[in-house]
Amino acid sequence: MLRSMNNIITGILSLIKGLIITFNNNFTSATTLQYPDEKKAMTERFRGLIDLYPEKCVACYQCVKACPTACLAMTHKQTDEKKKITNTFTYNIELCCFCGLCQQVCPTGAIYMNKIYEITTYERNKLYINLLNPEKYDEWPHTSPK
Amino acid sequence: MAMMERIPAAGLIQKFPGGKFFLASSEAVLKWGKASSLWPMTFGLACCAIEMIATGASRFDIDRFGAGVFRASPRQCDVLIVAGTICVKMSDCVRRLYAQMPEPKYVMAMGNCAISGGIFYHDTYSVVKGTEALGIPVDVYIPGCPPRPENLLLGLMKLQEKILNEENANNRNI
Amino acid sequence: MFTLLNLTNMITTGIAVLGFIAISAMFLIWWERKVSAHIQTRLGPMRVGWHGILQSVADAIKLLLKEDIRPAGADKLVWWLAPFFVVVPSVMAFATIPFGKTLIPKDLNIGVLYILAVSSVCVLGVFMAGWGSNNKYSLLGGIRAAAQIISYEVPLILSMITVVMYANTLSMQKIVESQSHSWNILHPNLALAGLIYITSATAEVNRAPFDIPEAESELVAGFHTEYSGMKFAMFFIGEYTNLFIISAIATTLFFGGWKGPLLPGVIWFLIKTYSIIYILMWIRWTFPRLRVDQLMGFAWKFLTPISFLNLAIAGWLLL
Amino acid sequence: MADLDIKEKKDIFTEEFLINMGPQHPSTHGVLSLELKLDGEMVLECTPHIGYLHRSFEKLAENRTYTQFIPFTDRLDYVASMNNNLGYCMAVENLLKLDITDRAKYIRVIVAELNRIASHLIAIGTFAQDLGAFATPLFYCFREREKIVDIFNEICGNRLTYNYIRIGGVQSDLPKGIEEKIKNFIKYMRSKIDEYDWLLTYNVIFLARAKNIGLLRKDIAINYSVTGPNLRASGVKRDLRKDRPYLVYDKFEFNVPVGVNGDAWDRYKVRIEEMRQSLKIVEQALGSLPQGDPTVKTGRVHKPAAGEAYFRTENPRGELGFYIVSDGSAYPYRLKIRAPSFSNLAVLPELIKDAKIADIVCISGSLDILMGEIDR
Amino acid sequence: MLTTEIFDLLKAKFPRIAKEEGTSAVIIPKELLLEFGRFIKDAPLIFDDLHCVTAIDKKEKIDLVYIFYSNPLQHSLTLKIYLGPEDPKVESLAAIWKSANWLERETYDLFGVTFLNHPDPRRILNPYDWKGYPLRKNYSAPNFIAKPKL
Repeated sequence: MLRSMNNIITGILSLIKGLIITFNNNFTSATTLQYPDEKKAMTERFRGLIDLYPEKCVACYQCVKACPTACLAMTHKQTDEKKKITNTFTYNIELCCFCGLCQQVCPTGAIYMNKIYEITTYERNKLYINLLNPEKYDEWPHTSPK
Repeated sequence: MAMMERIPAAGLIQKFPGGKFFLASSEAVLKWGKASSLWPMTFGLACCAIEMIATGASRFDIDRFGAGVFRASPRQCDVLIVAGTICVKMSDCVRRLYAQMPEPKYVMAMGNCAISGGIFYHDTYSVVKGTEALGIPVDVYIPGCPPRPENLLLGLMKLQEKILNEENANNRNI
Repeated sequence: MFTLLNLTNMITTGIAVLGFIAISAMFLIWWERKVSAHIQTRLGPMRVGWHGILQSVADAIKLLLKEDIRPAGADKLVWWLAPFFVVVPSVMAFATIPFGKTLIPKDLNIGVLYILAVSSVCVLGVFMAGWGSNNKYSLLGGIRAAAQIISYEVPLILSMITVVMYANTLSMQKIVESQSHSWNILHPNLALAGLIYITSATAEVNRAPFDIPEAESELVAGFHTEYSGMKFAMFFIGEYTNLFIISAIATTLFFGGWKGPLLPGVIWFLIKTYSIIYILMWIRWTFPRLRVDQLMGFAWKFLTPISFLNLAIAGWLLL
Repeated sequence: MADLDIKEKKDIFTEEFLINMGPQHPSTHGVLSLELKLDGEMVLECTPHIGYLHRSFEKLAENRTYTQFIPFTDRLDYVASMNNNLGYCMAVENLLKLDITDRAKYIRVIVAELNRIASHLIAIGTFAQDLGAFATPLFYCFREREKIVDIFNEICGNRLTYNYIRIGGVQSDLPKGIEEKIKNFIKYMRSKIDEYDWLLTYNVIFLARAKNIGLLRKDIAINYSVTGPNLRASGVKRDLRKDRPYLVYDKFEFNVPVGVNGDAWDRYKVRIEEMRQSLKIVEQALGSLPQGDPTVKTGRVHKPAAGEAYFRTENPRGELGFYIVSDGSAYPYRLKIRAPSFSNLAVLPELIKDAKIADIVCISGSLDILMGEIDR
Repeated sequence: MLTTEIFDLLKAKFPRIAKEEGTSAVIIPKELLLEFGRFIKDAPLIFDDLHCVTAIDKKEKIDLVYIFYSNPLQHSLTLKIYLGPEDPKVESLAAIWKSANWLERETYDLFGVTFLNHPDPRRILNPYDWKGYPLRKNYSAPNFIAKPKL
C-alpha cells in the first residue's frame, strides 16, 4: 500500500517535471530562423554549386575524372603553343552530389564551389548548366564573387 | 475563372452588378486558401527525409508557411514531397500514394535522387530515374544532395507562387 | 405553442451557436498550433495575417476545395453519416452551457443529464467512421475509440454526480449559482472529482496522452484515415468543439462558471474555459501516449474505484 | 479457468487479420514494411520486408575509384555520415597499409563522436515520437542536433553528407575558432541531456510504455549478431572502441554503458549514457589535440595491391564492417558493407512475444534502425 | 587466440582445410560446412557470432565468405568456400546461427548461391519476382546506365 502510494507520488512528480520542462521552453525565445526575411551567411567551406573561372582552366580533365557521378562534361581545343583551352564545359546539377572532390583536385583553382544554395526551379532543363556562361546563375540569388 | 465555372450558380452571379468582381475576388481568396495551407505527407524515402524533418523542426519551422501539418494519411495531404531515392521495389508504392491523394495535389521533387536518380543515376540496377519516370508530374524541383532546408522552404514558396498564378490548369482543378 | 417569435428566437440562437462554434474551433486550431510551436521553441504559423491568425481560415478554404474521395469498399451510408454523428452531438451539447447569467441557449432542469446523453452519441460517429471506411487501421481506431470512450464515461459520470450531489440540482445554471461563495474545486472532495473529470474528459475527446484512437504513430490517422476534404474537416471541427465543451463543463461544474468580479460573466467564462484548454494543450504536447491496455486499466482499476470512493465519501459527508 | 477459455474459443468466431505497416507509415523510419498478423490488438506474427531502398551500393562501388566511393558512404547511414566515412577510409587505409598523422586521428575521433551524438539524438527523438510524445521531444533533439550540424557545416561545408574524412586523413584541417564552439556545445549539451532525463527518461508514462517491452536476451542478441547499443542494452559489454581500439580511442577515458534487462527502455537509456560518454571523449580529444598536418600526401588514384581487408568500426548503430577485395586496379573488385542495422532488424520477429500494435512501434523504434544502411 | 593458433587447432580436427594465399582466411570444402560450424560454435573456439556472410564472384568460381567473431575470447575467423559458378549450392548455417538467416538470404538474392535447408529461401533486397543475380559480374539489367569512363 505504502509502496503503491509512493509509486503514484513519484509518477505524478515525474509528470510535473515534464510539464515544467515544456513550460520553460515555452518562454525561451524561439530558435527559428525566419528564412525568407533572415538568411544565414554560408560558412567559408560551404559547398554550393560548382562554379568556374574560365580563364584559369587549363582543361586538364582532373575534375571530370574525379567526379563520382559524371555530372561534369568538358571538351577542349588545342591552341598552337601546346596550350589547351576549354571549348565546352557543362555541369548537370541533377547528378551532382556536392562532394567537393572536383574542387580539391583542380590544380589551378579554376573550379570551385560557390555559396548559392537557393536553387529551386519549375523546369528541369534549368539544371543543366553551361559553366562558361557568365550569367549562368543569375536566376538564383547569391553573394559569391563573380 | 475556370475554377468558378464549376459552381452551379456562377453564370447567374455573373449577371448581377458586381458579380464578376465578386467571382474574381472569391477565386483569389480560394487560391490564397489553397496556397497557404499545403499539408505535406509524412513520407520520407531516404537521406532527404532527415532534412525534411529538420525543415519541420524548430530551426527552420515549415509551420510558418502553414505547411507544418504533416499528415500520415495520403487522403489528407496536398503536397507529396518525394524526399529521397525511389527504388524499383518502392515505385509502385509511390505511384499508389500519389493516386490516393485527393485533388488538387502537388508534387515536390526534393533532392537530386527524386529529380533524376542523382548520385544513383549511373551503374545501378534498382533505382528509378526520378519521379517523372514514374509518370508523376512534378511541380517544383529542389536540387541538392540533400537540399538545405532553406532550399525546401524556397521550393514551398515557389509552389505557393505557382498556385496563386494558376490560370487554368486542366488537370488540376477543384 | 410554436409561434413565429419562438421560431425566430430559435433560429437566431442556432446561428449564434453555430457561428461561435465555427469561430471557436478555428481559433482553437490556430491556438493549438501556436502553443505547440512555442513549446517546441519555434514560431508556428506566421505568414497569413498577424502571426498567422488567418491560418485556420486558409485551412478551412482548402479543405472545402479538396476532392472528396470515397473508398471503393466503403459502407456508403455509414461512411456518409459518420462525420455528422461526430459534429451534431457536440453542437447539441451547447444548448445547456451557461455562458453568462442570461446567456444560455436553454436552461434545462436536467442540463447535466442532457449533456451526458448527447455527448455519448459521439462515440457512435467515431465507430461508424472506423467501420464504414473499410480500412483496417480505421477499424482498429474505431474499436479502440468505442472501448475507450465507454470506459471513461463511468468515472466521468461519477465525478459529475458528486457535483450534482453537492449542488442538489441537475440544472447547469443552478450549479453555477451554488458556487457563489467558493468554487467547487476548492472543496477537497470536489477537487478530486474535478481532477477525475478532467482526466476522463481528456480521454473522452481522444486527446493526448489518451489519443489512442487516432494514434498517429501507430494507426496512421486512426478512424479518419480514409476521410478527405470536408468530411475530414468535420472531424476536426468536432474534435475541437468537444474540447471546448469539456472545458466549458469543467468551468461550470468546478470553477464557478461565469461568476467573477468586475468583468462581465461571459468574459470570465471564456477566460476560465480557455485556461483549461491551454492546460490540456500543454499536457498534450508534453507526454507520450499510453498503450491501449494501460489506458483501460487506468480507467477501470484506478479512476473508477477512486471516483466511487469519492462519491461514497461525498454521500457520507452530506448525510 | 482453462476449460472456460476453450469454450469461449468455440463459441465466438474470431479471425486473425493481416495488416501491412509501411512502407509508408509514420513510425517505420523510412521505408520498412512490417507484415503483422493480428488478433485484435495482439500481434501474433511479424515479418519485416526490406529492400524498398535497395540502391545497390555494392554494385556501384565496383565502378568507382576508392576516393569516389566516399560520398556514397555518406548516404549509407545518412544520420551518421562521419562514422561511415571513417569506417570506409580506415578499411581502405588498411588495404593500402597507409599510416595517418596523429592530428588526423584526433580530428577523426572528434567528428565521429560528435556525429554519434547527432545520430543518437535522432534515435531518441524518433523513439519518443513513436511512443506518442508528439513532436516535442523530437524537435528538442533536432534543436540540439542543429548545433552539431552547424559545427559540421563549418568544418566541412555540408549539413548531412559530409565527405570529410578522406583516405589518408581528412578533407582539410579544423577551421579556426571551432574548438571554442565545440566546447560551448559540450557545456550546452550536458544540460540538455539532463533535461531529457526530466522530460522523458523517468516519466511515468514513458516508463510504462518502454519498460519490459521487447526483451532481448543476451544469448539471442549474440546469436542474431546484434551489435551496438542494442547489444549493450542486453548486458554484453562489447564496444570496439574498447575491445579493439582503433584511431586513438585507447588514450581516452570513457565507460561503456551497459543495460540490465535488454528492454526498450534500456536501449534508450544506453543511448542517453553514450551521449554523455561521447561528450567526454570529445572534451578529452580537444584537450590533447596535437598540432601538425592532418593529411598524408597520397597519389590522386589509390591502387592497393591485390588482396582483401575487413575492417570494423563502432558506428552509432553497431559494428559497421567494410569488406574490400582488391585486384590491384583503381576500382575495388568487390565491396561488401556489413551494416549493423541489417542484423539488428533481423532480430525483430523474436521480440514481439505478447506485444500489441503499440509495442511493435515502440520496439522497432528502440532498435534504431535506418533503412539506408539495411537495404544499401 | 591468434589466427595461427586457431588454424592449427582446426587443422588437427579437419585435415582437409587449407589457408588461402595472401589472406588469413581458412578454406574448407563445402560438404564440411555444417560439421565445421558446429565445431567452432562450441568450446574451445566459441565463435558465437556469425558476423557476416557474403560472396565474391571471381568469374571462374564464387568465393563464399563467412566472418565469425567470438564474444568471450574476442577473436575472429574468416572462412571461405569455393563454389562453382554454375548453380552454387551449400548447406545453410541458419540452424546454428540465427543471424545466418538474413545474411544468407541476401547472398542468395545478390549472387544466386542456393542455401539448402534454409528456413526462408526468398529474396530479401530485390523484389520477390526479380530475375538474375545483380552482383554477378556478368549481370546486366535493362535500365542499367554505365558511368562514362574517361
